[in-house]
Amino acid sequence: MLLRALFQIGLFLLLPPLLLGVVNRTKALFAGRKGLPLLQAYYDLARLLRKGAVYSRTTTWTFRAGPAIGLASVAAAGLMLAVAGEPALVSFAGDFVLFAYLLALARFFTALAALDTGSSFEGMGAAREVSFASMAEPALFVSLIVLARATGTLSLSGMLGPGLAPAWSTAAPALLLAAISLYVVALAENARIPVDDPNTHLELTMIHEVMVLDHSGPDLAFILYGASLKLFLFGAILVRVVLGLRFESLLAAEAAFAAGMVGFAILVGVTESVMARLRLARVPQMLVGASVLSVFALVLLLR
Amino acid sequence: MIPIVILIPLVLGGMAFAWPENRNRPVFLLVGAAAHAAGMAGLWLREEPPLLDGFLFLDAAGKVTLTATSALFLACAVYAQGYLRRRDDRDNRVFVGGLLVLLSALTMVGVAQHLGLLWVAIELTTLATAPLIYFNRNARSLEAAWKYLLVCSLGIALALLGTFFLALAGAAPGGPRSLLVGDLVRAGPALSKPWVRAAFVFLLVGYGTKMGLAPLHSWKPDAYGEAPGLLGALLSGGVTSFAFLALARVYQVCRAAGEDAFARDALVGLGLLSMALAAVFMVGQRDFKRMLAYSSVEHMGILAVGLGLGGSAVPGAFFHSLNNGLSKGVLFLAAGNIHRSFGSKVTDDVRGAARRLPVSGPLFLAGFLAVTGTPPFSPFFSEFVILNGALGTGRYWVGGLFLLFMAAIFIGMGTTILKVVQGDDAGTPSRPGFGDSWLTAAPPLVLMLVVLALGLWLPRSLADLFQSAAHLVAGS
Amino acid sequence: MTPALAVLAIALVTASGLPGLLLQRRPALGQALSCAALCAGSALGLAAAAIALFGGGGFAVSAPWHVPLGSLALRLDPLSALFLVPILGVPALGAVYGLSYFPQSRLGARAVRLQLYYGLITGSMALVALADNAMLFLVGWEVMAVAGFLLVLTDHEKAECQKAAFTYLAASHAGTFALFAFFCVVGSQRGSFDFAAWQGLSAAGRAGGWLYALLLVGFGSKAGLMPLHFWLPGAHSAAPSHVSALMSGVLLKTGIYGLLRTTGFFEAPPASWGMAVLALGAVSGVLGVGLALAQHDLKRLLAYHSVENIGIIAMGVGLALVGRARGEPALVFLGFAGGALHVVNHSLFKSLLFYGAGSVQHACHTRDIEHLGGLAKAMRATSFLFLVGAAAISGLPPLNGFVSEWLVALGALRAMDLPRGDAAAFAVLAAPALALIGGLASACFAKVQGTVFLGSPRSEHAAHARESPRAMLVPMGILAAACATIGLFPALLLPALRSAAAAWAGLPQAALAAPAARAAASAWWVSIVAAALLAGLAGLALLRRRVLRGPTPAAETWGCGFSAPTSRMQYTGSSFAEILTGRLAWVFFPRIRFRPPQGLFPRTASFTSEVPDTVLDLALSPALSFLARIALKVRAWYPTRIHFHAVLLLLGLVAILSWRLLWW
Amino acid sequence: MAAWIDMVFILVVVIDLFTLASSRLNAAIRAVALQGALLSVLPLLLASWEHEIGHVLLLSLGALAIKAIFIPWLMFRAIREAAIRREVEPIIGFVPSMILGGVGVALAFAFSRGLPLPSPERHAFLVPTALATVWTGLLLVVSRKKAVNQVLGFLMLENGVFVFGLLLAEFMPVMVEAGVLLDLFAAVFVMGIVMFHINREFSSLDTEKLTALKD
Repeated sequence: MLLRALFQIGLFLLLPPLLLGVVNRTKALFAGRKGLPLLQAYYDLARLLRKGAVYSRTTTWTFRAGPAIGLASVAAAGLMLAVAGEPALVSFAGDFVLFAYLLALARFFTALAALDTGSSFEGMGAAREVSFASMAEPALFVSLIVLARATGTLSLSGMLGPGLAPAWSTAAPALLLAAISLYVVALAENARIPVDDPNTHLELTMIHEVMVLDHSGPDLAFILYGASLKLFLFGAILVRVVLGLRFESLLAAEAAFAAGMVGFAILVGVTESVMARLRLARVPQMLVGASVLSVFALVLLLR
Repeated sequence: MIPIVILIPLVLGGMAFAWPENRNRPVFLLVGAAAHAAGMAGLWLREEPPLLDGFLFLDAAGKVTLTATSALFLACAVYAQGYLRRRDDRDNRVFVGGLLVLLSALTMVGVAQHLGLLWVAIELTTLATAPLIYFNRNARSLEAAWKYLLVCSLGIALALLGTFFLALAGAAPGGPRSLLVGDLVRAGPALSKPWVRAAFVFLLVGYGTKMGLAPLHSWKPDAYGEAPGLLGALLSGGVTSFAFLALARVYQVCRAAGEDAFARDALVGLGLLSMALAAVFMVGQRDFKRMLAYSSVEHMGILAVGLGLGGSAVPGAFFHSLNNGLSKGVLFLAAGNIHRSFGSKVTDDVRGAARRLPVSGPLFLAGFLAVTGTPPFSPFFSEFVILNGALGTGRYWVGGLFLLFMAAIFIGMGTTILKVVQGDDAGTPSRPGFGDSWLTAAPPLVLMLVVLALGLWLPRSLADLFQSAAHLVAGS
Repeated sequence: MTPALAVLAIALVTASGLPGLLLQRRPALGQALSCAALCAGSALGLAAAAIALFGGGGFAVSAPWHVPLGSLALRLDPLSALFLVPILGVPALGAVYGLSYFPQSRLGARAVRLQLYYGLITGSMALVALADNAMLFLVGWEVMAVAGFLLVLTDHEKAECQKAAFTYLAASHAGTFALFAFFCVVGSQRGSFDFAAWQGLSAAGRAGGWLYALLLVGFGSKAGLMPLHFWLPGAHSAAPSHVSALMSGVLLKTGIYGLLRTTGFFEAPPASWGMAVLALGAVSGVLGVGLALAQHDLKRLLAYHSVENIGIIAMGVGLALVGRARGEPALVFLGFAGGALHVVNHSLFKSLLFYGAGSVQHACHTRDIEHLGGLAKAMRATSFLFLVGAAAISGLPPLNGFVSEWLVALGALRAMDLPRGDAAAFAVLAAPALALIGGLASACFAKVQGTVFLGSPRSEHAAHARESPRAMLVPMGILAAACATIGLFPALLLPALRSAAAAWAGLPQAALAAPAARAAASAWWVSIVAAALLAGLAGLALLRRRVLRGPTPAAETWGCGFSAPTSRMQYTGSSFAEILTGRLAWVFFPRIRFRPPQGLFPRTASFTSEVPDTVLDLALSPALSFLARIALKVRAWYPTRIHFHAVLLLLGLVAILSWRLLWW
Repeated sequence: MAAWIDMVFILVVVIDLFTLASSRLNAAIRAVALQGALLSVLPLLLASWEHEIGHVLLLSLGALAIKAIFIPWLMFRAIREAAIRREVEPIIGFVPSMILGGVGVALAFAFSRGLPLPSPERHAFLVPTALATVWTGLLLVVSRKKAVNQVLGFLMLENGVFVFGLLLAEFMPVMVEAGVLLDLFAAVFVMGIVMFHINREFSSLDTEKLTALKD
């Protein structure tokens, strides 16, 4: 069983940059461009790791520690994630609370690193990131509670594990609503199109990208890798919620999961191509809407 | 022992009047107070049999009030040495003589068992106090003296009418045909009901005026506001407590005659009305001596509520009459010091008293905390016992209103007192030579320590005294 | 042995101010001696508490006290022992901090007064925790309130101090009157004022409801639950920092202790009680942190965070009460353990933050975060320790804030297991509320840490700040270390929490054994994940050092090519929080003074936003001044002529006579 | 004998009404002095002979000395110094006070029948006269502006109560009776002194000037 868990961890550490490649490739196909190679993210990481770094005069150790803490906390959150229905390395009652707060830890230190540079753009980005995230947090929490209530267990492995498929039969509407609000939260957390535009160059409109504006070299590599890990985490949860089927053999389960992840990436790419970025004032309404949806789902279950 | 305690102050008062020398006349005050205190100590040690066939007898209730007043008078006498030396510009013949006569009159009230004699003694206290209020010799204190004299005399005349009604109640064939409290209580149900009721109403109004209960309190803010701090302390700590004692004796007779149902409601009603009125008139009060007058109205209200509630609240009321005496002494003496040091008693130009008067300022604040029922000072315990009497017996409305008014008074009084005590005294009128001296600061300090000590450890003998006084008056 | 230990501890702590008073001629020695006395006293007290908590050696001793209705009864059971830990720990560290923050050698009499009241307030709080008789409890309670009042009045020249101090004293005194009523009613109902005789009170019906309302008002006003929190921001920002730390970290907890002790008397509290405290806690939490976001003054901001954390504690207590109502030992244990652990945690990191604020004020002589910035370069240790405190209060994982919030969240999740139609199941909504509070808190502390310590200095003072002396850093270091150890090894505290929960709920220890074991298992997993996090971090740091061989040149921050960036172009505190405060504007009506730039070459434009305390500035003080105006009107009408006084007297006579006739 | 007593009571009530109407201070003082003299005669007339004569004689002589001689002398001295001759318009006017006085007397007579007197024999007019005098005294204190008139009102109030006291002659010991008279004497004496100071301070005895003390 330990071997399986280690295999999952390996999958979790290696696969995410590929997801970014798939998303970019989908957007390119939609725009009629050939697009970047699928493995472009791996090349970027390798390039950045070998480059030197330039630090602003106003920064202190917080700026240098920010990216490392961000990546470490997202990786730690990954320990608890049940990939492909298999139980995770670490699973205990209430581990999804730790999961959510580890993401908050990453966000907190990234924002601090941004504020350390003392530039108005980074301050703007940090303010937006932290505000929108605090509105998204209740939606994430309630969705996970809905999963817990539907499957009757309090640990992520239990929620995303075998108990999910039968749960669809009893609480389909609630799980559907939870999946929708989880998808909205995933878009907000990973700075995808409706909330934030990853490829824009105009600092005033960015949220996540402007926070990492001043990072360079290995720090930038840590940040990019962390972002991809986070996308993978949310993808893994969504895929398990939607494709909750049971597979007897490990290989079949892994294959199905990989297909699911690619599907998720394509879905994200499609959403980015189809929609334009929301005005900043409308983002809170969208996030609060997601929270209300998930609370409604919970009420459905509790009634 | 009792005649000695009454006569010595009277004789010393006479001698003080005759004494030509203005400088060392206050010593008579000290000697009188010391003698009185020694007499009281003697009375505590040995139980005295009734004198003049029952006219003079020191019962439990009288002992409580007399002890409090004797202690307060001693502190005020020491304070007077320092105060009058500073006010040597003014002739203190009337002041010292009047105070001694007042002391003997109060003692007579304490020991009088005959209601007629009680009335005479209380009228004497009014007359002894009136000229003292006029000690500052200015238009305002004259007006205060005149109002005090007229309103109190009016009230006392009604009390005399009430006393005669009570005599009539006993004058029916087979009735006690005497105004001795003992006889009236023993006759009890034989008294004719309508006369006792009419008598209680007139006596409640008469002695209520002297106590300063709500609708009859108009003389208090003027008198306490204009009188010197020393007299304010004696009035609010001593004279009003004796009026409460007189009211308690009348209530004793009323209860014996089986008429106490109405009496208790009237007392609780008047008490709560006094507290309400004090709360309204204390908010934003700019003159801190007038504010202390309203605090005295409030505490007389608390005593009336305590007596009116009966049961376990009555010992609390007697404990509170002792606490009120001592804590009012602290407040008024400290206020006197502050008034003299700043030359004004309006909060607009009195600030930073704690800095200028290192003892009186903090004492003023500590007195405020004690009076508004903050543990560990003793008024907290007496007010809590009275509250327990109200809420314990299910009278939630009385308890609720009691607490509401206490809270409002705390806020109203707090703003004024903190304005006076806090901050620094730059820009306020400074009068050199009027700071805290030993003679003017030690007495309130000693009184405060006594209040604190009573709060921490109430001697068993005092607690039993309150219990027996309550049993005597309200038969709880 | 422990009763003597506890009484000696209280006496030593209460009298700890005396050396400073007696040795005024040699101030440094005097202050050192009083600080040593305080630390010794708290050490003794903590020893007694430890015996009670871990060794089960609590005591209940009683002696006659010649005071009406009172008796010298002391009880040290696990519940009061748990509260003794912050009550004695934080003041000891505060005294050490005060050695250099408030030196008697420089401040003379003011410092002597402060040390006297500091010892007095610690002693009275310890007395409150140990009192087993209503009168003794009330004496300790009010002495604590008055000592707090005198502490806030340390520099009473400033009008702001006077107003804040009086608001605090008036609120606590009025709140205590609710306690007077509660104690009277229950005391006479039970015939005795000893808490021992009060076990098994009935909570049924309207009477129980009224008693509970009195409890909530009395202890809620002291704990700072919304809407009774209005005195808290003023008092905490006006007092010196180590006093604010004591008031915020410990004084509020006596309110929670009172609530727990008195709800412990009732044997079957209805679920509605639990839900009420839960709702109040949630509201206090969310609005507390919302108001904190909108503050400019560093200590006012920390004060509002106390309201938020008290909200979290109240949510824990609410869940525990619901558990007792439904007879669910798991809910009782998790709710109580979360709430009680958060009491200890909050007293640790809140004191740490206030000491940090004190150091900043000590260095830069201002508390307004808009004039600070870039302090991390000069004050390296203070900024790191403040960061640890900030992360802890936002509930971020490796630290203690997360552990207690996690326990409360677990309790809320356990509420889902209640039968389907049960209204109490909606207690699960406490978990998302906690998440929202955590998110907002991390946003707020990102703002504070960023604006105060990071970026470039916004004023002269900030530019010339110097690191604070060692005596101020040592207590902060100890507190930070405590936060880290509790965060990394939460399972160690669960047995103590279990005995405290059993003492409070009146359940046998065995009843809570199962949930405690489950929670311990999960707690060990949390430690493992935290260890993994730290290991990953170390690994990444090593990777980074190995990879980053070359020189790392310093350059200007990227500003789209703008060549002359100034410190005023940085994001300020209010602009950082503007998005969230805009959302919560329907709660606290910010006062905006905005002068837009006019004309082609605009001169000066300014934008200031200031958020008044909703309850105090918009509801309470207008109402009180309105009542005062009515009183003044009534007084103006009251004529002064003597004839009116005589008529009033006669009207009184006629009124009583007619009342007499009606009565007849 | 009973006719004489009725005559005295009627005369006392007439003096009440006269004082209410008189605007000149001298006349009012003389009237109150006359009333005092009449009242001091009453104990001799009413005393039932088995009572020892000494007590009654002492009581009436004392009353005569104080009520009829000393107090009027004091009042005249106050007026002479204040150099005032006439009462300024009272608060509720002379005519209304007259009417109120009349109403009071009527009520007194009606009300006294209802009071269950323990010993009905004394005299039918005693209680109504007492109540009427008390009522007039109160009216004077409340409505008159001059300090002298207020003291006169107080005096009349005391006279009314004194009449009431006659009922209880036998069990109010002489010492207490003397005390009551002494107190009356002291009260008026102190009022005289205070009036003297008011006159010196405000150079008039008009209580309208006494309104400085406000909240």
